[in-house]
Amino acid sequence: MSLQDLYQEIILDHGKSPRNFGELDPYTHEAEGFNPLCGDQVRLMVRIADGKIEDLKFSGHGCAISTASASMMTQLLKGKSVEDALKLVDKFRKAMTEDGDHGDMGELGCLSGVREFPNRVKCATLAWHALKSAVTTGGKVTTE
Amino acid sequence: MSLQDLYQEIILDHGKSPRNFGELDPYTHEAEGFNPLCGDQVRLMVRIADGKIEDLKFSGHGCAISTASASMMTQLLKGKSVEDALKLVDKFRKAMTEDGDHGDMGELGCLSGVREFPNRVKCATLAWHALKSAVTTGGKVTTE
Amino acid sequence: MEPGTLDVSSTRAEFPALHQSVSGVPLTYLDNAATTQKPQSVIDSVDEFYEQDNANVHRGVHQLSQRATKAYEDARAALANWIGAASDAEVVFTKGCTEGLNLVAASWGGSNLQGNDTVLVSTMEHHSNIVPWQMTAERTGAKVEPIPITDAVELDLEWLAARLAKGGVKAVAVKSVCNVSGTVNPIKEVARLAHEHGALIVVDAAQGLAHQKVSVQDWDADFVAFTAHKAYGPMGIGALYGRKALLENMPPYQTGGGMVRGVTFEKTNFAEPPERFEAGTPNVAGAIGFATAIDFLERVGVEAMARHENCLAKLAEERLSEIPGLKIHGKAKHKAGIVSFTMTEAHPHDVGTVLDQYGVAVRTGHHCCMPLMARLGVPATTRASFACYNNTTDVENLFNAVIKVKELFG
Amino acid sequence: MEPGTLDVSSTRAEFPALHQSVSGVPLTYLDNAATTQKPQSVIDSVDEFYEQDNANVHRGVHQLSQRATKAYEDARAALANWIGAASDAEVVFTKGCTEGLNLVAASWGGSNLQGNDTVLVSTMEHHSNIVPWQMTAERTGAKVEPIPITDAVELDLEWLAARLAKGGVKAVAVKSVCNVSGTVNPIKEVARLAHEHGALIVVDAAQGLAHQKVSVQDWDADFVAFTAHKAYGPMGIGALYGRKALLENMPPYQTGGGMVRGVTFEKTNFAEPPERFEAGTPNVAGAIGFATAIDFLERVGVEAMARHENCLAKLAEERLSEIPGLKIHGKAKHKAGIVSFTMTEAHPHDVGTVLDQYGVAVRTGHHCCMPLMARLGVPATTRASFACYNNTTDVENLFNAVIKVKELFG
Ligand SMILES: Cc1ncc(COP(=O)(O)O)c(C=O)c1O
Ligand SMILES: Cc1ncc(COP(=O)(O)O)c(C=O)c1O
Repeated sequence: MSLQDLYQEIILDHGKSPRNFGELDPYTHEAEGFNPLCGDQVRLMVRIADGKIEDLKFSGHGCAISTASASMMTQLLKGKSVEDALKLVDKFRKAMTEDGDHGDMGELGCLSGVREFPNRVKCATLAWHALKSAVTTGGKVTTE
Repeated sequence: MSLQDLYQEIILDHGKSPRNFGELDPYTHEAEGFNPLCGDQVRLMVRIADGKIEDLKFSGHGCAISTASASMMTQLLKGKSVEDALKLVDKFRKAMTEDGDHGDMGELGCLSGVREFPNRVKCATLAWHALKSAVTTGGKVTTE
Repeated sequence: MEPGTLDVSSTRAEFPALHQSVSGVPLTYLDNAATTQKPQSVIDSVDEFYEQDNANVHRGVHQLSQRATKAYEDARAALANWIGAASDAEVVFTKGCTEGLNLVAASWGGSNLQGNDTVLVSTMEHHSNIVPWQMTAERTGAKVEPIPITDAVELDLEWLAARLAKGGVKAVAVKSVCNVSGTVNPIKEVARLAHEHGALIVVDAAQGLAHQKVSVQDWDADFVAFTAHKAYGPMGIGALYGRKALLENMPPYQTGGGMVRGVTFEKTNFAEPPERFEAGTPNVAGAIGFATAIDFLERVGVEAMARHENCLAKLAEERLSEIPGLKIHGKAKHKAGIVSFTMTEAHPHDVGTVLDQYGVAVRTGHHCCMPLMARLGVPATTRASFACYNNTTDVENLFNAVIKVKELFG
Repeated sequence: MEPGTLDVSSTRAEFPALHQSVSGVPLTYLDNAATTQKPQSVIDSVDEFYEQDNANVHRGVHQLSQRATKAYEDARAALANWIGAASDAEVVFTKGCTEGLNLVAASWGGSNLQGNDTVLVSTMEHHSNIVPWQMTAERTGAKVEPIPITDAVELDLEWLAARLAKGGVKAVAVKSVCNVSGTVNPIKEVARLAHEHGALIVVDAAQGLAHQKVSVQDWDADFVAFTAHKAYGPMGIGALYGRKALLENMPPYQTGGGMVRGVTFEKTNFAEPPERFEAGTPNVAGAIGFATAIDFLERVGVEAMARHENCLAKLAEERLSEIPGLKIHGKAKHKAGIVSFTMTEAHPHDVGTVLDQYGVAVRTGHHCCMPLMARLGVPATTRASFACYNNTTDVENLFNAVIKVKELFG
């Protein structure tokens, strides 16, 4: 496993210039994700209407992996139904933690290198956990 | 070091048939000695008049070494001045714990084998500590 | 042929410390209830950790730390699996059984007991399952009440059932195997009784781990404390099993690194179990050694070990009973391989010294069970306790040395 | 020639774990503040105990137990001597620094603090010297107040003196060496200030043991907590120094076997220190390994080690400072061999991952010092910490790997 596989160009790009970064106003759901071991912190704000994610943004600070993952997630989920979004969360979590073929992950496929760095998996999934928490419980979530 | 050196005939004799064993009435000073690690327990009662140990007895239960040592001590100290008794306590304690020649210890010499069994030293000195405590503080003493 | 179904001589060969002479004769090690010897595999696993993977855990980013973290969590999983826990998160590493029981008494007891509550503690308990409850009682106002035992050193279950029915009991503290009498207590039955009346059961399995196949779920126990060094593992490591729903609602015990989510001078948030209860750098090497000891229990077969040890203990009881004036303490129906006795002629301390001169290592004293000593009416006993590597020669050596005591003091 | 006066290559040869490759390159181990590697002598001393003398202590009557007891007490004496304690009884074995600090906060704090009292805790403290005080404060009503630090990560002594003069302070909690910034705190001066105003000083010497010659009497410290694994010793063992007059008047912390005089269901009496604070079977093997680590510190010379480590840290700071956008945190006048930094381009977690791929093991994160991170205005840092076996090649490997980070993220 090489660093180039982990830090693919697209990850570095999203890490440096995250999309949908900032405060969302107004929003209907929010959650915070915190990884106490590396200090990664993400605040996720989501506006849901008619069971659909109209818009979502995130703020906070984190490593390249967690920032890129959050950034790509927001791009991917904007406009999706909550139901589809939750399915994608599960699919992504599985792709990060379980071996085997996880089908076409689109742009997210560039995060597949993370699986080879087990202690970075929490970084990649932090925003996704937060999203799930936001739309299901609307609460705070910590991933450790 | 052999068992025969530790358990000399005279020790076994005192251990089985301790002298001055029982309750003293009246007494002026008392102390209890307790070795929590083996359960040895000795109660020492002393009658002092004019700075002299008129009589002393002990009760309780203990191993052969602690019983014999207490028994011999009572025989030896009866009639002695408190001052001389305390000197003897120190001399005995030294003889039990420090190497070298400790001069003529009389009958007590038969306890010299204890020095080779370091974890039995507390047994041999239990009653002596109690005596010192009885005549100096009049209190309870635990040797561990 | 040795009793039981173990290959004792090959098992024995795994233990370097057994192959030595003391006082000019081969060692007969019968102080296993105090601590067992360690097989080479346990010693080696600790070495290998220090020589190859040594690092602090807590998900450090570098490879040694990743290996150490994995080894530590694998050890937790191995232990959870061996004791039949429902999840790894129910296993908290401690420094030993004593710490586990202190944790329960302080954290669960401190936050769940009040002035009208009672904790029932069996009269045969080890000080480590008595004094922590007394400390918590002092802090909370709760009461600690002894569960009486029979002359055979068995729990008085009728009394227990009646007392539980009277109400007010919040916990029942018992050992699974008695370190003095060898009694194997009916934990499942005690748990059933306790639960029937809304009380928890706190099990001291310090002796249980090496002498019985523990299943916390089969027992239906709420807390179970273990220590590695009495089951072929290293010193300085143990574990506490706690039912998930209980652990989740308990405040932390010790605090510091590794068990927090966030710390400010205003407010500190704690992690989930098991981390919540593991403050500071864990004893990773110890946990690895513990897991290797579990491997050993599994490989040799703890049930075969128990059968073998029981045979030896029975044999020892038979032989020793031939000696006039010698009394065996503890005649429970279910016993593990532990034999305690007293002699009219000689105090246990003297017995121990004589036995030692014949190379026979036993423990003498109150075995940290003073209330049990008081109940038995003795200040101390001499205790021979058997492990998987002991054999009939050890029993004969014990018998012959006790005969020497008889000769010397008789 | 290496900086300092150590024979680094021969010292290095004593550490088996250093001689391995990770990610296909030789290991550069710079995570020593998390845990140091262990010299062969420490590993061997633990093995020898298990292979020859393994037994429980507490003055068992047989020879193995006598040997184990002696080895354990000899280890206590060696440590007492090394740290300059007035008596062996002032040294309590613990499982680590965290436990020692918990013991002080719970036992001394729990019985000496009240509603109007304040404990001053420095802003640079490790969670293990913060959270236990918060817990005690919660129980007693006392307050925990942070001691501010300067931008250079030094104690604000003026503030401290002024705050002490205001009154109400019962204890001052500080670390002797900071595990993030390397700051060496003026313990003697803090002790003098504290004592002048009737407060005690509680020192966290987790990092101190390996990086400075500790003398508790010269410091005039009241409590000092140590951990073996950060000073070449095994995991799962540490020690708490406590002034005799203080320990003697403190209630026990954990309870169980070995720390009592007498137990009945009515009343329990406790032993004198240090036994009073050592409940349960002690980690004898750990204590022996700890003493062997002390031997190592003495043999190699802890002051020479400190000089050597400081040279390496200075060199590392110089080299790293050449890199634009890299910031070193902690510019104290007196520093030990620890360097923390952040980079504008890359988060510490990414830095750590890249460094690991070049075989360089560092720690990234908050280092259990979240209040210090908040003070520095960073969520985390990357920390390189040096030990006696590190050399200038290690510094170069670190530098080159950081350059790779720069290249990848710059
Ligand atoms: C300054 C400081 N204090 C306390 C500790 C805690 O030590 P331990 O985890 O060994 O209990 C550490 C290390 O983690 C430390 O660096
Ligand atoms: C029945 C029982 N409980 C508890 C303990 C305490 O275990 P540890 O000393 O390992 O904490 C022991 C052993 O000493 C024991 O035999």
